[in-house]
Amino acid sequence: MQPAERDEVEMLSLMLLIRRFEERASQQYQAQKIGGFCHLYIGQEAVVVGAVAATRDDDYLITAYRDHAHALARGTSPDACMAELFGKETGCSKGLGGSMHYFDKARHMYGGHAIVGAHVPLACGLAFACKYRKEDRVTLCFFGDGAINQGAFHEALNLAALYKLPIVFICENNLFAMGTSVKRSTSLKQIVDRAEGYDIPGEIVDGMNFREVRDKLKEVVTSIRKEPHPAFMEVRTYRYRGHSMSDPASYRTKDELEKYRLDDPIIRLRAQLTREGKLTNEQFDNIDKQAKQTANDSVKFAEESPEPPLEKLYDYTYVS
Amino acid sequence: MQPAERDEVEMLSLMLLIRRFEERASQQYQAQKIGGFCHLYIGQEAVVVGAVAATRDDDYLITAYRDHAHALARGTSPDACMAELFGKETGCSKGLGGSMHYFDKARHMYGGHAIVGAHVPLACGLAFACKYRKEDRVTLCFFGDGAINQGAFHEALNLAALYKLPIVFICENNLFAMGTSVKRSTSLKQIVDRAEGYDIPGEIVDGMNFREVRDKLKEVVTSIRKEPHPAFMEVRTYRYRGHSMSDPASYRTKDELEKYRLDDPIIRLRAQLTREGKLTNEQFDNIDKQAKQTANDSVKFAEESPEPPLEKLYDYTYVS
Amino acid sequence: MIMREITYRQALNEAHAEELERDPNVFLMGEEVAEYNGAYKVSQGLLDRFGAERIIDTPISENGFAGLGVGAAMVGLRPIIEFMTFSFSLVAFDQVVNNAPNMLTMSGGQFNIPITFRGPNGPAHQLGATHSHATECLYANIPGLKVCTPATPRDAKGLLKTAVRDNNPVLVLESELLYSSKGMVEPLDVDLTIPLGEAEVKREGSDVTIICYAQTVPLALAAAEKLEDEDISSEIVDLRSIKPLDEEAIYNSIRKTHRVVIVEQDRPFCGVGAEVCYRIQKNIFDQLDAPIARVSQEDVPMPYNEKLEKAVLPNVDKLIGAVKKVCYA
Amino acid sequence: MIMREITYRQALNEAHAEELERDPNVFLMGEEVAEYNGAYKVSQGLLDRFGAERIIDTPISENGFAGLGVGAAMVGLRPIIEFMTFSFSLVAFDQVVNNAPNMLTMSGGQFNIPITFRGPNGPAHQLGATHSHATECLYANIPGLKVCTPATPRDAKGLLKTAVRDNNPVLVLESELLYSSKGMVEPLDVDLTIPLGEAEVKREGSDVTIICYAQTVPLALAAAEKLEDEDISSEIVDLRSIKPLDEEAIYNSIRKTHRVVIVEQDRPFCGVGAEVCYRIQKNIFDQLDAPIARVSQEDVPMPYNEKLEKAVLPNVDKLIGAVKKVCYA
Ligand SMILES: Cc1ncc(C[n+]2csc(CCOP(=O)(O)OP(=O)(O)O)c2C)c(N)n1
Ligand SMILES: Cc1ncc(C[n+]2csc(CCOP(=O)(O)OP(=O)(O)O)c2C)c(N)n1
Ligand SMILES: [Mg+2]
Ligand SMILES: [Mg+2]
Repeated sequence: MQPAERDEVEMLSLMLLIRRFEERASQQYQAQKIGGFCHLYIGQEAVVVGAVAATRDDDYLITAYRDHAHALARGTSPDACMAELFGKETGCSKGLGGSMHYFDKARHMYGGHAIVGAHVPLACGLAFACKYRKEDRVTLCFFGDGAINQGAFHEALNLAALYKLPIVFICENNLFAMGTSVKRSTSLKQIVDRAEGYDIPGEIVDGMNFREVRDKLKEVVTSIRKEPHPAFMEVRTYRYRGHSMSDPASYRTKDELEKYRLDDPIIRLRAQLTREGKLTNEQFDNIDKQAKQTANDSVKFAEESPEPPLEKLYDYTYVS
Repeated sequence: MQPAERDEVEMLSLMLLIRRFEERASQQYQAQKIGGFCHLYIGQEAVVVGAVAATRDDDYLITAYRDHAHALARGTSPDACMAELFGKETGCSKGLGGSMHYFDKARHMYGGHAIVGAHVPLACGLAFACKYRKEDRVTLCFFGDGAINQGAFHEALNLAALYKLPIVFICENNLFAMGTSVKRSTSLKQIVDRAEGYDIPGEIVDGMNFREVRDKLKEVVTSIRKEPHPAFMEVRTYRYRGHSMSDPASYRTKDELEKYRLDDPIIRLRAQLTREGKLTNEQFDNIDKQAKQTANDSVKFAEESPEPPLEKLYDYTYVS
Repeated sequence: MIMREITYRQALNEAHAEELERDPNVFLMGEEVAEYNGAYKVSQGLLDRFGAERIIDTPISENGFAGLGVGAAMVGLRPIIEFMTFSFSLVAFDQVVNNAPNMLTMSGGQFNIPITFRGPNGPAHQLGATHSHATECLYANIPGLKVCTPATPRDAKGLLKTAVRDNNPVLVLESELLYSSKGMVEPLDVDLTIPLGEAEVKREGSDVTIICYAQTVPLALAAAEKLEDEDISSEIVDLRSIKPLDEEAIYNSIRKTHRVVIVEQDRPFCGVGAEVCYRIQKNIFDQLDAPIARVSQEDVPMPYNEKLEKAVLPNVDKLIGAVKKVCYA
Repeated sequence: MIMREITYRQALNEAHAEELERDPNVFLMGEEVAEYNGAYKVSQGLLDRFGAERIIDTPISENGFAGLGVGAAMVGLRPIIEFMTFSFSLVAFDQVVNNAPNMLTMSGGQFNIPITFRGPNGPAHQLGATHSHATECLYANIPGLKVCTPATPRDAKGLLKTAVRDNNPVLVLESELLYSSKGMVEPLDVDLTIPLGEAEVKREGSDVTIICYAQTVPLALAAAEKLEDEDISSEIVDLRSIKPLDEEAIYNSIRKTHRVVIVEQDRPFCGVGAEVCYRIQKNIFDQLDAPIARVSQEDVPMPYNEKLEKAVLPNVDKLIGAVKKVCYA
C-alpha cells in the first residue's frame, strides 16, 4: 500500500496551522496560561510536514520535546494540543504531559520525550516491533542536533543497524542546542558523517524546502519497505524563536535570523505553488485566515475545558 | 624528552613474564586461592608491551578489567600483582580491588575498571588534566571490541575530539566480547571506521606483532606531543583463553585458536630477534626460566602476605 | 499433585519457556542470552526452542536495549530484558526509571509498558565495588515500577511468570548465589503464578518477626534454627515483593511477636529496611515492645577481599545478635 | 561584620568565583555554563573572569563529562561538574555512583576523587515526570558520596565552598525554586565555609521537631508561623547535609519536643525521611511520645497539570496536618 500523493496545498495549510497554533501558544505562555517548558518549532515546519507527506498514517512517529508540530502534522486536533498546554483534561495527554509530552496513540504518535536522546532507543523498539510482526511500517524518529552526542543515540544507531530495523533517523539540525552551536558540540564537519560510523546510509536535506524533504524521504521509505534497514537524514533547518520560551537567543545575530527568515518554508512552498498556478493569493489568505481561526478556537476550547480531577491523581501510576 | 629506545630483549622478557604470571594465576584460581572474576590476557601480550615500548613512564595508562598485563608492563611488581589476586594487603590495590582493579599511582597506572566502557570518559579526564596543566604526556586508553557499543565510549570520543585531548584510544580487538563476535555486536566492517564519525584519525595494527604496535604507536604519540589531539587504534589480537576463568569458550573452533597460536606474539618476537642474532636459544631459555621463577615467587609472596585487617574496613570510604 | 525438586535457575528457565510458549508477544533480549545460553545459563535451550527472532543477543548496550524494550512495549510486545547483572542496569538507569514508569502518566494513560527487567541483583562473591550493587531500594523509590525479589525456586518461577503478564514495568531481582539452590515446585502442567505484593511466612514463630527477602531468606531461616536452640521462636516473613509491599502480612506477624528485625541485602542509607521500619512504626507503633532493628550491608563500597566482603554483608551472627537485642530490650 | 542580603543564585556564583580564584586546580564544566552564563545564570560572568580553559561548555553528554571530571580528579584537579538539573544526572548515574565513590576502595586508598557535582534538584514548577526528580535518597544510598542540600543563600555559599575543598565526591543539590530567594550572607572578604554534616536549627521551639531540608525549609518555616497561632511551638531542624547526617542535632531537638515530623522533597518509598525515621526510633525510641510522621511526595510520577502537581508535593497544609496529628496523638 503506497500513500496517495498528499495534496500540496493541504500540506501548506498544515504548515500554516502549525505556525499559527504556536504563535497563539506563545502568547498564551506569556499570559501565563501555560506552564513548564515550552519549545516552539516556528521555522522548522517543512521538516515534519514533509516527512508526513512522504509516509503513511500508520507509520510510527516519535520525537523529542519540540513536538507540537509533530502531533498536529499527524492530525491530532489543535484543540487537544492547546488544551494539553493548558494542562486540561481534554488535552492529548490529558493535561498530565504538557508541552513536552504530546502523545496520540490512535495516530501512531508515540511522544513527545524530554530527556535528550533517550527516545532514540524507544524508536528502535517501535521499529523492532514492526519487524517482529512482519509489518511494513516505517518508524520516523526525530531528534535535534544536540541529541547526537548522547550515549543513548549511539547505542540505538548501532542496534538499528545490527538488527536491520525499518527506521529513519531524522536529525532536525537547527544549528543550535540551546545556546550551543553544532560546531561547539560536535567534532564533525557535518552531522550526517556520523551515520557512516554505523554503516547506515545518510543524506543531507534542505529542511526549509518542503518538497525536498518529502521527495528524499519518499525514496528512503520506499527502499525500507522493500527490505527493512535504517537510514539517516540530516535535515538542515532553523528555529526562529529562542530554545524555549525563556531564552532570548542572544547567542546568534539578527542577520543570521533574517537570512533564514527569507528562506521561510511557508513562503517558499507558497511561491512554488503560486508560480505553478496551483494557488492564488486569495486562496492563500483564506487558508491563513482559517489557520488563525482554528488556532484561536483552540485557545477558547482549552480555556473552557475542565482540569483533570484531583481524584485521578493515582490512576496513572499503574494499570491493572 | 623522548624515551630511550627500550631494549627489545627486555620487552620480550616482559611479555614472557606476563604470560608466566597469568599461567600461575590461572592455576591458583583453579586451586581457589583467587576469587571473583579473573580475565587472562594470554595471547594479547604484544599489545600493551608494544604500547609501553612506544611511550614514556610518565604517560598515563588506563584500561578495563583484563588488566594484569597493563600493570606488569608498567613495572608494578609481580608480587604486588599476585597478592592482589589473593586479596592480600600487599596487593597493588591492598587486596580491595582484585583482578579487575589493579591500580598503581606511582607508575601512572589508573586502573583496572570493570564496567564496560565506563573508563573511557575517565581517560578523557586524565588527558584533559594534562592539557589543562600544559604537560606533554599522552594518555593511553585501552578497551575491548565490546566496549565500543557503550554510550560512554561514544560520548568520550566526541569530547576528546572536541577538546583536542592528547589521548590514544586503543581498541584491543580480540574478536570477541564474551561469546559475542564483533560481527554480531557491531554494525561495521571494521571497528576503526567508527573513529571517522568523530573526525579522529584511526589505524589498524597487527596486535600479534610487537614491533608493529610499537612503531605505529610511536608515530602517533610523537604527533600528539607536538600538538595535542586524539587518535584511535584498532589493534587486532586474540585471547587464547576463555573470556574469564569460568568460560569454556565453546563459541569458537579449535582451528581458529590454533591459527592464532601459530602467530603467537612471543614466538614471533623471539624469532625476529634470533634471526637478527640478538638472542640465542640459551638466552631465551634463561629469560623464560627467570619469568617462571618470578611468577612462582609471586605466588609464594602472595600466600605468605597478610590479609587486610578487619578494622580497616571503614578506612576507604572517605578521606579527610 | 507431585511437587518436583528443581533449581532456582531451572525454575526461571521454565518460567521463560512457558510464557514464550503462551504469548507470541513475549521475547527475551539481553547480552549472551541466545547463543551462549545466558551468562548464568538461565536461558539455556531457549534459542533452540524459540528461534533467533524471539531470543535475541545484544551488544553491550544496556541503555540502548532497555530502551528498545520499552519502545516495543509501547506497541504491545511484552519484552523480557535481561541485565547480565543489575549492577549493569546502572548504565541504563535513565531508561528504567524514566521511560518505563513515566510513560503512562506522561501520555495521560495511553501507553502502559508491559516490560520485565530481570537478572541477578545484589552482592555475589568477591565481585568488588562495581559489580555488587543491590539496587532494590533505588528502583523501589520510583513510582510506576514494581519490584520483586524471589528467594526460592517456586517464588522465582511464579513471580517471573506474573511479572511477564503484568501490564506494568516489573523488575525481577534474582540472586546469583541462589541460582543453584533447590526447592520444591509444582509440576510442569501447573500454570504457577504468584501475585506481586504478597509476602509469605516462610516459618512460623512467636517471639520475634524477622523480615527478609532474596538472599537474606536462607540466612534468616538459618538464624531461626540457631535461635530455636536458645528458645527464641522466630517468625520469618519473606517479603517476596518490595513494591508493592505487603504491609498487612508484616503487621499480622508483629501483632503476634511485638518485636522486629529487618534483614536486608542492600545498603543501609535509605534502604528497603528504612521504609519498612517507617511504615511499621507509623501504623502499629503501639504494638512494638522494642525499637525496630535492621541488619544490612555496612555503608562502604564492597571490597574484593573475602574476609572484608563477609564483614560488609549481613550474616547469621549479625542477625542473631540483632534478634537477641530486640528480644532482651 | 555587616551582612549583605543576596540571592541564593548570587551566593552560588560567589562561591564559584572564590574557589576558582583560590585554587588553580578548580574548574567548572557543564552544559551552557560558559558562553550562555548558565541555564539558570549561576555561572554568570565566570567565563569572562576565568577564561575558556577553566569555564567549559560541553555537549549534551552528561555521562561523558561527569566521567571526564572523575578522571581529572584522579590526578588532582578539582572539577565542579554542573548538571543542568539533577534529573539529567540519571543518564550519568553510573559515573556518579560507580567511578566517583568506589575509586578510593578499588584502588586500595590510592585515588580519592575531589569532585563536586552540582545543580538544581527536585521538582520545580510543572516540569513533568522526567524533569522533576528528587535524587537525594538515590545518591545518599551510595557509600563514598556526600550529599548536601542548601536551603538559604548563606548555606548555599558555605556548603558549596566546603564541597569544592572536600577531598571526596560531594553532591550539592540546589533548588531551582530557591535561586531567586534572598538571605543574609557574610561580606565578601569573609571566607565562608559551612561543614558538611552539620544541621542547623532554623527556628527554636518546644512542642514538635520538624526536620526539613532544601525546598521544605521555607515550607516548614511558614507552617511554624501558622502553628504558632494555634499555640504549637515548632523547632525547625534543617538537615543541610543528607550524608553525613547530623544525628546529634536531630536527637537533641527531639529530647526537647518528643514529637517529630519529617518533611522531605523526595518520593516516599526509601526516601530520606525513612532513613531519618529509622535512626530516631533506633537510637531514642524512648523519647518518642508519638509515631514519627513524614510528609513527602505522593508516590506517583509527576503530572504536568499545576493543580495535580501541587497535590503531589508536600505543602504547608499537609505539614500542619501531620504536626497536629503527632501533637494530639
Ligand atoms: C539528558 C538531557 N540533558 C540536558 C537536557 C536539557 N536540554 C533540553 S533541550 C536541550 C538542547 C537540545 O538541543 P537539540 O537536540 O539540538 O534540539 P532542539 O532544541 O534544537 O530542537 C537541552 C540541553 C535534557 N532535556 N536532557
Ligand atoms: C556495562 C557492562 N555490561 C556488561 C558487563 C559484563 N561484561 C564484562 S566483560 C564483557 C565483554 C567485554 O568484551 P570486550 O570489550 O571485547 O573485552 P574483552 O573481554 O574481549 O577484553 C561483558 C559483557 C560489564 N562488565 N559492564
Ligand atoms: Mg538543535
Ligand atoms: Mg573483546
